Amino acid sequence: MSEILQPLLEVNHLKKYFPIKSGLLSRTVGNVKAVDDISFSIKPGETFGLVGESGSGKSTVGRTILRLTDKTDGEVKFKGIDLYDLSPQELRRLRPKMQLIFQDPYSSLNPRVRIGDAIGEALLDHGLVPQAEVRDRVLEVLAACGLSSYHIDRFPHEFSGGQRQRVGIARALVLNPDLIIADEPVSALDVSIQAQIINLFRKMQETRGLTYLFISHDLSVVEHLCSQIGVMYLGSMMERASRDELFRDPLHPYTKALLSAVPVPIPKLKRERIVLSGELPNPADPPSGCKFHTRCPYAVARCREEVPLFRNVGSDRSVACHLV
Amino acid sequence: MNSILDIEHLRTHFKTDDGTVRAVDDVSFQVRQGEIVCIVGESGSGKSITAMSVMGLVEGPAGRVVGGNIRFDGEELLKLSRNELRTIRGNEIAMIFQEPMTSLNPVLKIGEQLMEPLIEHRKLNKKAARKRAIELINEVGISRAEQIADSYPHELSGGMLQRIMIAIAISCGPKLLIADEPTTALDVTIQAQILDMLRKFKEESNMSILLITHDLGVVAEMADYVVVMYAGKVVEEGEVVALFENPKHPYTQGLLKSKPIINQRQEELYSIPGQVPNPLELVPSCYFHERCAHCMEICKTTQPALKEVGNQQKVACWLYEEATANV
Amino acid sequence: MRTYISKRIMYMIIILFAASFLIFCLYALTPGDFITGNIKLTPERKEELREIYGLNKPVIERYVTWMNNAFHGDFGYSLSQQKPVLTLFNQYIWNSFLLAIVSTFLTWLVAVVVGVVAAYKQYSWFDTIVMVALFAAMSIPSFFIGLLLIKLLAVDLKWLPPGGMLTTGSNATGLAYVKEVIHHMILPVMVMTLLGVGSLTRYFRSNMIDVIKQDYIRTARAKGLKERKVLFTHALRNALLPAITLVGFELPALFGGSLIIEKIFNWPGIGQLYMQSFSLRDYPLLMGFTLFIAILTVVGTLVSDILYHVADPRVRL
Amino acid sequence: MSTINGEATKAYLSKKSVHTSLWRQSLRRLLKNKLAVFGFVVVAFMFAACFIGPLFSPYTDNKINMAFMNKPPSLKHWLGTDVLGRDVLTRVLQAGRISLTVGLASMVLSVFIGSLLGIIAGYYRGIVDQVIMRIADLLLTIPSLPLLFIFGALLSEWKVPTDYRMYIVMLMLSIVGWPGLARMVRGQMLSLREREFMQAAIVLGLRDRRKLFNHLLPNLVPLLIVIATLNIGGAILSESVLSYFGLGVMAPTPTWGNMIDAANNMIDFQEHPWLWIPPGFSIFATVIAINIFGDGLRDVLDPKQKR
Repeated sequence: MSEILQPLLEVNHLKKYFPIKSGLLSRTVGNVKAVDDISFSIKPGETFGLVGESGSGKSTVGRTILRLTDKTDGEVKFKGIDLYDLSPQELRRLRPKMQLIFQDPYSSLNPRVRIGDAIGEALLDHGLVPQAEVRDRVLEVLAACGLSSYHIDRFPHEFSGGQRQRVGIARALVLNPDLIIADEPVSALDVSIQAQIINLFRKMQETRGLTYLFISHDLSVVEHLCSQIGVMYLGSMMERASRDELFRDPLHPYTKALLSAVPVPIPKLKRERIVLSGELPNPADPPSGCKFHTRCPYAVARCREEVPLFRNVGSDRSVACHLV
Repeated sequence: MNSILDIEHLRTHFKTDDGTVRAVDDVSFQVRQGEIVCIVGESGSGKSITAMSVMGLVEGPAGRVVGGNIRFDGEELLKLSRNELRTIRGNEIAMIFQEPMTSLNPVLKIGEQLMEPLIEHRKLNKKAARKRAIELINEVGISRAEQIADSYPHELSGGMLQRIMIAIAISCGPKLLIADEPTTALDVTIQAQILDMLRKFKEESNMSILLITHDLGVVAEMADYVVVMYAGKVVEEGEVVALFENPKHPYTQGLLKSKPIINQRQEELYSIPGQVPNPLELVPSCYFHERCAHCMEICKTTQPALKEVGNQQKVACWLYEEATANV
Repeated sequence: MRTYISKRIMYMIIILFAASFLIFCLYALTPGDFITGNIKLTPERKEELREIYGLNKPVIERYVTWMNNAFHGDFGYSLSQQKPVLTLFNQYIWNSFLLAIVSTFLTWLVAVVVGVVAAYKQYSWFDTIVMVALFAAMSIPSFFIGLLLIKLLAVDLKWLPPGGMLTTGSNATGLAYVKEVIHHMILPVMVMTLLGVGSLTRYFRSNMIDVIKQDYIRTARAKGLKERKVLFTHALRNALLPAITLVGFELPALFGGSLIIEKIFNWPGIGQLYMQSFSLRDYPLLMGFTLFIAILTVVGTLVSDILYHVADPRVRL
Repeated sequence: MSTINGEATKAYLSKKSVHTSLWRQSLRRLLKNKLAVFGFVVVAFMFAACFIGPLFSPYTDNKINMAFMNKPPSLKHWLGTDVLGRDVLTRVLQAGRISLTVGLASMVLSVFIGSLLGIIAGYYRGIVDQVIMRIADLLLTIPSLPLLFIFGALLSEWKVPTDYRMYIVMLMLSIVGWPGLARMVRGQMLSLREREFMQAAIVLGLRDRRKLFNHLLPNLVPLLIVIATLNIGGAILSESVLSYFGLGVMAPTPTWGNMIDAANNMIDFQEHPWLWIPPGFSIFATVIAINIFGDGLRDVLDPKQKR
């Protein structure tokens, strides 16, 4: 039982700063704090949704976890192993267990590689199955992702956007990963195709017991798929809660505003709307105190001066706000 | 209410290496004064091309309006000379676009770009135009207007740029504003601001808005009247409440059901199977029939016409043809 | 911005040092020297002269001496002409410069106008003809077109002088002098323009085609602006921007090409001087010219970078 | 659900033509470009004429025939004869062999050096990249004509046999040509590395060798093909300049460039234009055809690259 409680992914105080360089010797004169002290953990079989607007740093979190960019500070533990302690070779061997699904199904597939090869090549490189069986495995996963066997020899440009996203999912799934990080996987797709892909994500989780880190700006999609949700703003986590709690009773003013801003396809539905004023501040020069205070309708003097702690409220939820 | 824009049997075709794409295929609808009409559709449905056809900005020589009528304020736009059309564009019909970041000229200052239509259509001199430009920047809710007028587009955020685009669009007091996915590239919190602003300007000046979007949430929030397009054709249209509460066309029904809604969680989303047909391979049929759960034999061979089914709602579907025939 | 420039200048100086050393060594490698070619001298006298000019010292030592002098503004002494290199440069370079400036101006003028019109009428007959003509201009060997034009226009038709800057024995002054020079300039300028115009026009055309497709051009049209305004205020400015970087590369290329043109048209410029000095192995002059072009190249690159940053409000350092 | 999906998808795709690689697609589009096809035909014709043509000429022995000195074009000698009574047409074709060979070979060599160094610099980055690119910068700073002149003078000094000069000229041209190429290839490599499918390759944990050979290089090849094609034209032009100035391939080995050298003689220049105009036009025709074809290639293979 204790093994089940052990988180699959643990992110502790993760920081990723992009330096702003200047001067003769390229001295660092400042930082864009894309990810600024983020902590969360994901249990096996869970879907963690990371929500935020553009510039919130949510995608950088995903990339830093996978070591696609280097961290600045903090730790990332996958099954208890600190990924940043691994040598490049060890990391490479571990990679099949953590896969990424990209936002843009067009640019994430090499235009000159056949679909079958794109899906099967990692199997070969990791020696996961004998060469003779690779094709069978690819066919299997294609079928599972709603593609047909004759697709195997086609090139990416012969597919529509939705189909390419299926290929991207198949490419990750064939490796039998434990964790899948999905970075805005449906936002480039048309509405009718979005639903297909969302259902596919769900089905795969049910049949394969996958764990997802689902990064998205679309709260309705996140609500549909995720059991735990973290809300980011300017590199910081503002609120983390279970889905039911977050949508029933959002605590952070930013979460409230975000929720009320999503247009709902029910005409003449009168909702209490919180329309935020102003723009997203410059991430290279974030506001003092609480980063949200410049746009917060409830801000008080304290918010301008003191950074609110990201603290526990209730059994399994945290929020960073002085007013909660 | 009298109609300000009246589109009848509009057909716009694009010639490609592999054949002709009928991007807009016999589309008719009206926009009445002071009304917000939304065209909803997925990519490739022809919704943007419809708007570009109205503006006379379909990119030639590949693309061309090949038939139909576009009457604006009683005047037939397709019969106007290029120069006559130009005097209407930006003046009586204005347009804003999806990507504010790329829609403004990167090497010209915001102020200059705002002044241009004022000088062109309102015949203001430079000084007066600048004064008006600064007023406009203030009107779209941006402070420090003088400073903004002297900055370049890259110095502003997407949300600000879209406000500037709106300022340019309303500068000559248009009767019709065409907004092509104006908030798709923006964050939700900014989207709410922009939509509010559009609504505000509409109320103040009694202009009409033709809003093109793929987001049903935006439609529900903004529209008075909705036109649903699929593969270059109008499949359904009607008053917004009627259409959302009682969608007739299987495509509209599917679209509404497949969109996840906040605080209305379902176990599995409904999804329309398959994908949009290849526009080069369309044969006379209901273009939706391959994806339709109610597909009948007639759907595969004959195109249904748009017919009124009561309560100002129109639908192009054989299911209702039969129903009315049987009654 | 300032730190960026100072960084670039430092790198530029390092590259120039390395280049000057390399060039020096290469000329040192070149067989023979000015004295070898002079058959009137006895072997003893030759050795003596080599001693005087320091030609028998090791390369490194000669380089250091040369560099040291160069720092003091002394780029050596032409052995064949018995004048300081700088004096000779001053005497010849303006003639080359004249050709370079006039042909650059013409090249840009033709390129912008033709490029814009061709782009606006993309795929039209005009565009196709222009494209083929441009390919032709890019594919002619410079010396051959020079010879062909001399043969046709100067020798056969006698419309223009076949070469030189002034008619032999002419002592025209004032306006007559200017007229004579212009008359002589026509052919070389024609060839130089022809050689440069192909790639530049194609560059403009493709830039314009790209720009015309941009969203902001659609916006400009949606505003109801006149097509002329759309093209010249909105499109051309954006199409010119990347071309500004070419300004910096233009001069070194033109001076480099002057070797051939000036030789063919017998134009008393610096390229012609180089060609004479090369057969005489007059190293100080050769070295001076080569380094001059190297400096032009490096400075040109820097200038074009800076111009780009100045002209484009988006690029900030 | 998924079965319905699969069926619909199948119905949609089965109507499409047989799946094609990007290569085949490019070829199809290239064949539609009439100008490019014309360019290719001309290039092919020039190659065929120069390499096969002389076999049909009765004058290949280059026998000196004093009876037929400097004769203008006639039915017997289509392009006339030169000062030694040799048939100019045959000479032009024989010269073409050398010029085309030099152009082709120096292209192969400089594209090989340039792309190899560019790939190494772009793939490994760091110190290797720095060293290679600084050398390239340095070479780009030195003007190429004086450099070629010095090399030419060295060749004469070392008394390189005329037969071998041709090979050395190829080498010279590639030394001058590689830095620009290396820079371009490196730039392309760097931008390819940033492409999302390369990020995907990292996440999949692919081996370096597969990343390089299966992902990066196949995407680089189109650019290389375009560069290589356009480069042949450039190399032919450079060779002709060198040979014209007597620093490249020298008589008695004929090339188009050194045949135009006849124009240096005032009498030949004015009175016997058939000696130097045909080789000049041969260069022109070949290079323009290569450029037009290369441009067509670029349109289909590398649409983003311009100039």
